[in-house]
Amino acid sequence: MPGIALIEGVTMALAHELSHDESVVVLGEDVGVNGGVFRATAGLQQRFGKERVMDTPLAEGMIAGMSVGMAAQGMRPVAEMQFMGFIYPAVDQMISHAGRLRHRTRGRLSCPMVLRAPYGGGIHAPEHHSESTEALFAHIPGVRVVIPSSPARAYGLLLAAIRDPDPVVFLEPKRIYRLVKQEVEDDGVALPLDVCYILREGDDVTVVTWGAMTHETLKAASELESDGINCEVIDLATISPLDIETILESVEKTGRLVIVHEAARTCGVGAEIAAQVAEQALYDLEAPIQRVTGYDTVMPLFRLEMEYLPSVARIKDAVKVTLEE
Amino acid sequence: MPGIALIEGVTMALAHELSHDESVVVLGEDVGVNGGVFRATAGLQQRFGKERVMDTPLAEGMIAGMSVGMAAQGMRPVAEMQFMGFIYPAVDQMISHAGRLRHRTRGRLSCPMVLRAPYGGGIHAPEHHSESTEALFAHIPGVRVVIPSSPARAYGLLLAAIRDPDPVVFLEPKRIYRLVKQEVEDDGVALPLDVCYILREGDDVTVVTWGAMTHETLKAASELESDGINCEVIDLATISPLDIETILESVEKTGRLVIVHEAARTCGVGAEIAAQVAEQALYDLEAPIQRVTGYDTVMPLFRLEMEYLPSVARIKDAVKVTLEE
Amino acid sequence: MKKTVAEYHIDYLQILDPDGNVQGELPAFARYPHELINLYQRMTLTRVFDTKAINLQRTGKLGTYASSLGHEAAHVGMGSAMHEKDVFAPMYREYGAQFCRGVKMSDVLMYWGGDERGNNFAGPRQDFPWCVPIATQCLHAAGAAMAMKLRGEKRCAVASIGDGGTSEGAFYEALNLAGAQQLPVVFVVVNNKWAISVPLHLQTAAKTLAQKAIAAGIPGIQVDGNDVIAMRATMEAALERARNGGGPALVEAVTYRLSDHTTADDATRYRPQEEVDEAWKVEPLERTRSYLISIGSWDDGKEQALLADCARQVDEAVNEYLATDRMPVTAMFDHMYEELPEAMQDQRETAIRYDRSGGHH
Amino acid sequence: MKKTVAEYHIDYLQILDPDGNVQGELPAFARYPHELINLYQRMTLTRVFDTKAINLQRTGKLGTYASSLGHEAAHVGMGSAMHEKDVFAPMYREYGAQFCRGVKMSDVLMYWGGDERGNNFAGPRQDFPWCVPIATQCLHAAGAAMAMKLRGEKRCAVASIGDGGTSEGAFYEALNLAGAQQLPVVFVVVNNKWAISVPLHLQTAAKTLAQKAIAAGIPGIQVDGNDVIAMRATMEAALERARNGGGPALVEAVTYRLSDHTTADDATRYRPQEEVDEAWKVEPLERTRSYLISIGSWDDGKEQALLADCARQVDEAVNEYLATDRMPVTAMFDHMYEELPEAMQDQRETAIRYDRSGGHH
Ligand SMILES: Cc1ncc(C[n+]2csc(CCOP(=O)(O)OP(=O)(O)O)c2C)c(N)n1
Ligand SMILES: Cc1ncc(C[n+]2csc(CCOP(=O)(O)OP(=O)(O)O)c2C)c(N)n1
Ligand SMILES: [Mg+2]
Ligand SMILES: [Mg+2]
Repeated sequence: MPGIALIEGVTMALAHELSHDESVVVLGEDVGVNGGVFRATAGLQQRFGKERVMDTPLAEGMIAGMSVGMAAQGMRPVAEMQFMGFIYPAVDQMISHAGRLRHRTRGRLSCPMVLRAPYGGGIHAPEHHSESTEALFAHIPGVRVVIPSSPARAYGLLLAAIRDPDPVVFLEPKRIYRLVKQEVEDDGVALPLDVCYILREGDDVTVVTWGAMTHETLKAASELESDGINCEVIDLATISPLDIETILESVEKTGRLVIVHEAARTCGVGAEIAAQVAEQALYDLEAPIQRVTGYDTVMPLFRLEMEYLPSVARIKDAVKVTLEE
Repeated sequence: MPGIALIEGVTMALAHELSHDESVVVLGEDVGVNGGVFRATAGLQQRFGKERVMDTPLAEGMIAGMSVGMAAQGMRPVAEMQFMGFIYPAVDQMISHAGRLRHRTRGRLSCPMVLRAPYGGGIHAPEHHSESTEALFAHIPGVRVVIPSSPARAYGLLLAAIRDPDPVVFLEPKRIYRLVKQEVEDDGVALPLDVCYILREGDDVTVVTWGAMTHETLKAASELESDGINCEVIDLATISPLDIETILESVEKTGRLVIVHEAARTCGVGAEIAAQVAEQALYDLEAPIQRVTGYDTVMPLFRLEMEYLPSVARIKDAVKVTLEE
Repeated sequence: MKKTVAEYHIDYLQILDPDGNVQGELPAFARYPHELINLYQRMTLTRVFDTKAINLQRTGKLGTYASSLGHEAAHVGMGSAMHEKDVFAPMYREYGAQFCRGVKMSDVLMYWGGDERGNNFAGPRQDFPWCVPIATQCLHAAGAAMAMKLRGEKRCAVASIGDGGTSEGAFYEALNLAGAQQLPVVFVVVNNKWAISVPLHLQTAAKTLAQKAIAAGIPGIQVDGNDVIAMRATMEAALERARNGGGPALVEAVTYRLSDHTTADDATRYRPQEEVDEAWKVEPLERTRSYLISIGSWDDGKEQALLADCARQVDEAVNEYLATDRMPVTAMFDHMYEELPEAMQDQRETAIRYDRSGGHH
Repeated sequence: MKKTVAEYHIDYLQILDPDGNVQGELPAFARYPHELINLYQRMTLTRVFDTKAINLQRTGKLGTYASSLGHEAAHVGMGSAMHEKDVFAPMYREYGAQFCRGVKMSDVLMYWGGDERGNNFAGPRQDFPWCVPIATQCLHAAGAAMAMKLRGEKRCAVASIGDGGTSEGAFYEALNLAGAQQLPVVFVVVNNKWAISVPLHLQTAAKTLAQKAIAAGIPGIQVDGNDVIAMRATMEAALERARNGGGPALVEAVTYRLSDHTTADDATRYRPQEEVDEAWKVEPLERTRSYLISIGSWDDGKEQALLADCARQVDEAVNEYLATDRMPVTAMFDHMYEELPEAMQDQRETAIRYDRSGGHH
């Protein structure tokens, strides 16, 4: 079995669900013949037809809103936002409807939709194409936010997201869409949502991260190993709701916490993790928490984007700082 | 001089700027003849005419986008969103344009606009009328978020927001629009942005809050005083960028921190404050930080809204918990 | 060289004029008096309910309430034309349409009384709940219609929206999608001339709201929204067409908001009384009654009996509403997700601990 | 009874047909050969620049680039009709229009080369920068026009948008606002038949995009967007009208995207080559050249000289671009606010500390 890349994990999950659940429909801009601008839906329209894999008019609010309507009718729309930078017209539908349809109708209607979007920097893309604003969605009640960081998790978590009876924002770290290949069986087995994945065990410092930053973090961790520092690297995977238990257990062991994300720092998801650890495990902490994040600036155009994104060097230094205390 | 209410502070500031700066224009839904659904713009159109105080078509994205366009032309639009629950169509313009126009043109164009919205619960309003989602805006680079909690601060901070050369989201706690009256001179003196206001000094516990929750918090603080507990109550006032120095100084003194906000807990602004204190003042903390917040649920319809909103009892208990350690 | 490449026109339909005279030919259903009586009864019930709801609000027994006064023909015309299996995505004041579909008066009261259970219609289980964020419901209707189309069902969706709502981008997006995909959906613009305090001419330069359909390449028609016969006939035709693969349509119902915007509004601040007086002259109930009387199908006795019956039904609904305890605090957490995430259990416990009702609802 | 209450039609204007023959009467400006030569030169420069930019991208010296191949007449027609004091809110490929306004070729390269300084036009200081979030620029143009109207200035704003962009709500909102407030703004829909891989018929059921204007109650006209004379004439008329209080307009320029969507796209995946071949037969440059030759104003020598001159100008721009060092890391913080908030100073220091260029740009 040849390995597949993260983006192929996405395609495989979509194909699997399209095959096995006729209520699943894939829709979005350019997802049809073109197979998506990143090719995440490559071949799907050819295989499942224009009604199951549908090119929509160009309007993200519309895509989200029609998905709510379809989901309320019992379908499982999996809608693509071409880039996270274009997801904002969909915010209204997500916060005003998707996240509350079940609640406000006391369970009469529900909204099993998935909103997929490639996100994050590092591929020298044009303006507005390198955004990481998962925190905005993590603050929306009733909406899950899920981010895979490997081909297997792309496959397993997307299956889970599509099958989840509630709305999921599924963000795909495009910088690692094709970074590594991994053998993933197309067995239709979903991975659990709402839990972190421990990517590497260690007992000196806990490093929590997600998306493309898992790779920078793992690189930092392996470099730190030569300095005799053992990092426990945790992939958050489900950004909201947060599996704080896994993180607390790890911090209880290590006494030190570094959080790495590429989104802007202020009110990023890192703040929530830091806050919960400070609230619930203050006495476990042997050093102040460190956040290694994007800056509170606009994501710059690509000549400077690598300066914006957390680097291995920054992550390593942050880990070391926590150990200096 | 008779006292004025918070909402009258808003009106007075708008009138003052309309009188003194001809680039200021007030616009929004029903802000004209009707003077706004809360009467924040009452009398302004009559006084300044239909071109300066303008009823727009019903479209929040449009209002934000046209404000960006006007601001780029050197005007100072002060746009009203009728309720914060209807602000979401404006998110795209705020994040994609308002917050970055200056940056992406290297200072060639700028965006001195204000987006005003009444926000928060507690007045038995219909669905979608009781939202507190300031955290979404606090995560947007280049956009200031300001919340007044008294008539004087409504006046002084709104003057500052209008005069600020960059975009400001100005959120008005409608629950206290008319709660107290205060003498405020119409002297055109702005209050500083980007700083907290200490509403009450104390050395046992620091309680940080903003908006309508300042009142619940002050009530809690005065009740706690009878128990011999002295709270220092800090009004955040500018939600973003954060004046963490004032908070750190206070925590250095008290060793204890309670954060109170009515927004949902996860990824709320309280998380950012807690994170920064945990990072920068870990060793000052004598007890875990407590957050007293709205729940990660939809803001319920009004029969239950008081159950959702932090109560004096919850605030008092949180303060006491920090003192038990 | 200039040449004309496309031509459009907008028609206006009125059958029952303000004096109750029939203009042109009656549609089939309207030739049966009992059908018209049924519509008249529904309109009357809606109005009696409306008066009562406003009273409840004034006496502190209901929250802010959006009156439907004057919209009865538009609403009942639309609702009565729908089939049970169709799906309705309303805004917030189309009670007349919703009652036709089985929504209960007590649901309306629960909703405006601050209780989510008002949205849990026992009746039309698939209808969308009231929708306050203006225009967003149009996309839901289009999405529901897309589901129907994909499944090959002979049903359709209906969304209603106000004149003010036609300024929102979501409205056009829905229309355009419906056209591009030829969805079985009908959009009804209830043009009551005002969006709170904003008159139509500040909202748009379009001469009619029906012509907004032209932008989407779909049929648009303007109807006298105070004429329940024209309204019902137009809707029936549009719905039948949609159900049978004929594609979407836009119906503009021209009516007038005779009341304040909601009970929280005071329209005298921005609207001349003369305009309201003029609008009363063309309101929907009287013309229907006149016509029914003219064909010998209605009289004072029937009117009195109807009013009494409506009052009784409304009272029952009010009593049901007033007798309903508030939900327990845990209701905030119920239905947030199919299953409450572990991460929220703590919060639920906090809510129980601080229950201000002390557990008594 | 049905009556027609509104009637509309959409005209299509073509003056120079694909063979370079004049249809109907020439507008005033087009009677001066030097004016037409000027337009032809601008179109040619734009195309030469385009070819070069694509090469730069292919050789790793430029990021993703959006070609303007085939749009030259639409863009130059629009840009040349504007006055300096007007304001342009472009999308991302209207170089032909922007060069008319003083934007430099090196600005375009800087922008697609990943450097914000490309947006800092030395030329049209008040023009909006390139706008990637589709349709949002329409509201900026409307807002700028509102500022002009309020100040009583005799200027106007122009926004351009693609066929795909007309599906976004923001587009309709801008049109509707412009109509309601009679703003001095002209919207140009550059209909190049494709939105990346999505053909027009999946985008909308509207027969023309010009008719979207009807929804807003403003004039709409369709123009042969490959005919620079028709384009320029239509824009001049619309702009003049707007500047003089006549209100907004919508111009649909029918053209074709002869290139891939951007250099990141491969149009052969979704578009038949025959369609592209057909489109080449009606492209804008050749017909203009044919006409100029037919009136004796152009010849091979002039063509060669022009191409050489264009190549020289483009090379200069490329050199200027390639010679520009990246900005220092602190540039991320510059211009975030007029003054950097205290709260961000730390972050700025971190960025300096971790500067991957080691301070060398
Ligand atoms: C997106 C949004 N913006 C603003 C509001 C506040 N609001 C409620 S009703 C209304 C006016 C609606 O007018 P119209 O669409 O004509 O409907 P009508 O109330 O007249 O039936 C406004 C502005 C809202 N509910 N949603
Ligand atoms: C809001 C938004 N959604 C999606 C995109 C991604 N995108 C870039 S160009 C494009 C197609 C635009 O087509 P059209 O409007 O016809 O303009 P053209 O590129 O053909 O000139 C899309 C979908 C975007 N830039 N902005
Ligand atoms: Mg209305
Ligand atoms: Mg196009």
